[in-house]
Amino acid sequence: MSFYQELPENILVTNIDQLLGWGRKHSLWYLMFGLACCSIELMHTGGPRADLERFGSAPRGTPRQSDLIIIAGTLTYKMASRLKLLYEQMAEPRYVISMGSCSNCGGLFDKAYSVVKGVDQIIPVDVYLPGCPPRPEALLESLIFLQKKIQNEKFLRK
Amino acid sequence: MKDAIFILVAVFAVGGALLTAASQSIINAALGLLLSLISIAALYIFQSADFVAISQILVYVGGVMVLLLFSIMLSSGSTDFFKNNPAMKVFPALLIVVVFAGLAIYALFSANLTFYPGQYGPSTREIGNLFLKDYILVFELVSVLIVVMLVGAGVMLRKELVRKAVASDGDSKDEKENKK
Amino acid sequence: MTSLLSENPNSYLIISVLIFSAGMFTVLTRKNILAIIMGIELMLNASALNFITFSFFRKSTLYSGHVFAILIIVLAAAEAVVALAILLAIFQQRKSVMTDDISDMKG
Amino acid sequence: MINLIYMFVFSLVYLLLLALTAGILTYVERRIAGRMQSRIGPNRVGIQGILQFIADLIKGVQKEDIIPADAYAFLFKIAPYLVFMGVFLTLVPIPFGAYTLMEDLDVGIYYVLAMASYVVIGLMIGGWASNNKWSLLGGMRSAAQKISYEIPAALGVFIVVIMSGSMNFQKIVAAQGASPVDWFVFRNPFTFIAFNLFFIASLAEGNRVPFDIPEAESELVSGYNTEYSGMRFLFFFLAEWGNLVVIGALVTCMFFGGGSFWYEWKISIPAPGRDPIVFEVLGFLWFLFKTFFFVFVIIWIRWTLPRLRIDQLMDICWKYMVPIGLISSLGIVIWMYFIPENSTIDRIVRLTLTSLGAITVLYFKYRVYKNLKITKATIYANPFV
Repeated sequence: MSFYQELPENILVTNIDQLLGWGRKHSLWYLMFGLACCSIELMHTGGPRADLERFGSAPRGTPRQSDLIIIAGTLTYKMASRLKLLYEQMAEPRYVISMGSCSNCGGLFDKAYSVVKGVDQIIPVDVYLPGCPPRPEALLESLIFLQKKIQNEKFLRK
Repeated sequence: MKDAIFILVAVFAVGGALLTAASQSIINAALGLLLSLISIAALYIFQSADFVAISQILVYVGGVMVLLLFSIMLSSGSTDFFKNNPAMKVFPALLIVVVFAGLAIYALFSANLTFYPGQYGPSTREIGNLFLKDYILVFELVSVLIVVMLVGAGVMLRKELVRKAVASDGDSKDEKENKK
Repeated sequence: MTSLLSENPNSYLIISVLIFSAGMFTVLTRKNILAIIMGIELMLNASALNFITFSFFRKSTLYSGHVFAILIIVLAAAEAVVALAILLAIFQQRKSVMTDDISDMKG
Repeated sequence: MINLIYMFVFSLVYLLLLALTAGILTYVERRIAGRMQSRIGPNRVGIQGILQFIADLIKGVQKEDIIPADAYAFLFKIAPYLVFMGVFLTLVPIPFGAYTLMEDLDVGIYYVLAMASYVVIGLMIGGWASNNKWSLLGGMRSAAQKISYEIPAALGVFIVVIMSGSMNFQKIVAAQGASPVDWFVFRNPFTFIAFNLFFIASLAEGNRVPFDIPEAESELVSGYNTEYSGMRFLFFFLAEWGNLVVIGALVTCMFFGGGSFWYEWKISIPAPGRDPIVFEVLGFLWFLFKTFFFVFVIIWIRWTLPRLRIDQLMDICWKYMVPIGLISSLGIVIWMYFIPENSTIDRIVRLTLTSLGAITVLYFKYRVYKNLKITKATIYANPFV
């Protein structure tokens, strides 16, 4: 607790931090977690028009190997426990993009008894992406935002 | 240098065998066997038997060990794996084994065999010649054996046979219950 | 005879005796069929090691030992295949791999 | 002692080169996959994304190393290293040039088969130790598949060994020549069958599509490596792509003349008076070219074919490939007995097969251009769009 706090921001630590951040941000493998109509847009984002793999993101089937979970769609209370389980199974460092109005705040189904009013009630969210559903370009934009955020993270001096 | 490697390999070979003998969990025993088999292959290489060593790895490690692991994984329903044999407790078995080993080593040192320093060289061609000239009958018998083995294993795991056996077993149980 | 351990036949023979004893102990004390098969494999290996050693250090039997070692390997593989097939058939039926539970012949 | 240090350094160099090649291959595969799906593929890191694998590596090192609570920790930890070690050990006898090889084993090709079957143990242990049913299923499927396909691969190897009269890679390469007429693929019909058997079987042994049943994402989560994260997963990853290089190199050695560069120059017998280094380098490059051509073919197959079901996979192996292999290994013996090398029939058969191969390639090119003309698609000659 004390050592890293007392450590000044010297050039070595900063540079290594930048290198590590560079590695993390360019290799965001995402967990496929499509819940509703947003997941169609998520699939499109992986397709030819807006190629998500240009940024080094590849889809993975298992939470252990993925760094990013894109919650695409309406999260119901029944699914919430699964989401939490999957998020807890992911290895650190892990990031979350909440895609679409439904996962941001409940959206269209705000008044429904079965819908979680925002994914951030369950797991921490890094980037909120508005839209119903957001276009693939918007998802790319949010990925770039996330990359900027990761680059500015101070991983070694947490 | 050669000796150091030899001692390491020998320790692995004997240690793996002892692990198999002493371990209380089936997977550890299998691992000990694996270690022992690989080390024995290395001991073959020390004695210039490269073909036999590779055969050992190919057949034992790639075949027999995989089958063993398969069986372990498929039959992992039964948990109490290493119950000891009630007819033979550890101490009498140990006694028998120690007496056997002592006799064997005594025989080894009292036999007064004459040994020559070994010659190193490729062995594949000579083994092939022996198999196709002096030991041709054995070779053919082994091939017959392998065919018998294939057929036997196939018959043994035929689905209808197993299902029939299970079904009859279930019937007998029902009958017993009815009798009660 | 050189002083090197790795060029002394007795060291190989002693290793073989030790491995054989371990295998024999396994076969004697265990109740599990899988463990018994493992013990048999160890014993077969020890004898194959003996064959190789005698073939390497005694000129009169050059390479015949290799042939026998290969035969042992093939026989062991065949034996293991059939034994494990029997074991799996028994396990599917009885849900047990202990020798006690399969002592009766009723199928 | 000096010898030992030399061996250690040499194998370290090999290890680093294998890891580097495997890493670059992951990038290459992603780019090719992108082009085949009319996408682009990773192109943000470095020039055209060439540093992608370094980014993946850095990320993988940082990831938390999860060992599941119910896993068998020791086995879970060592399994990836066992697999990677097995793949690395297969490189030992492969001659990349007349002198560029680790050890000229007398039982070279037999050794490679043994090491390939040794990898199975690592996969099974990894799948079992994860204490996850998908991992266990993946590991078991992988073991069943690899052991089954070992037999057709061994039959293909058997035919080559009969043809060349040795299991030593150098002698196998020397038994062929530099020109396509001398290659074992086009030598006679049975060796051609052997090539197909070996290539298909090694695809299955490398867990590549259409045989990637152990890792089938839509059935099992990710197969035997489901529970692995971070560095340990990277080892599985590297082993898989390292295996690609091994398959390419084996096919090149056994069927496509290895690094024989010039017609008269046979790889293990450099003619006196010639500069060996120039020929060594040229042979090495020629070998690498052939190897990476086959790596490309494997990637190409992966992104164009669908996956088989497990029963179809076993059917292909036991009902078709093993009988064909057995028949052709009998046939090669009869062929070699009745038709001596360099007899008239032998030459005619060789030339016919070689020209058939050439015609196939030309026909393929013709079809591609014809289809391109029909669809009026724009041709991008530059791969880096």
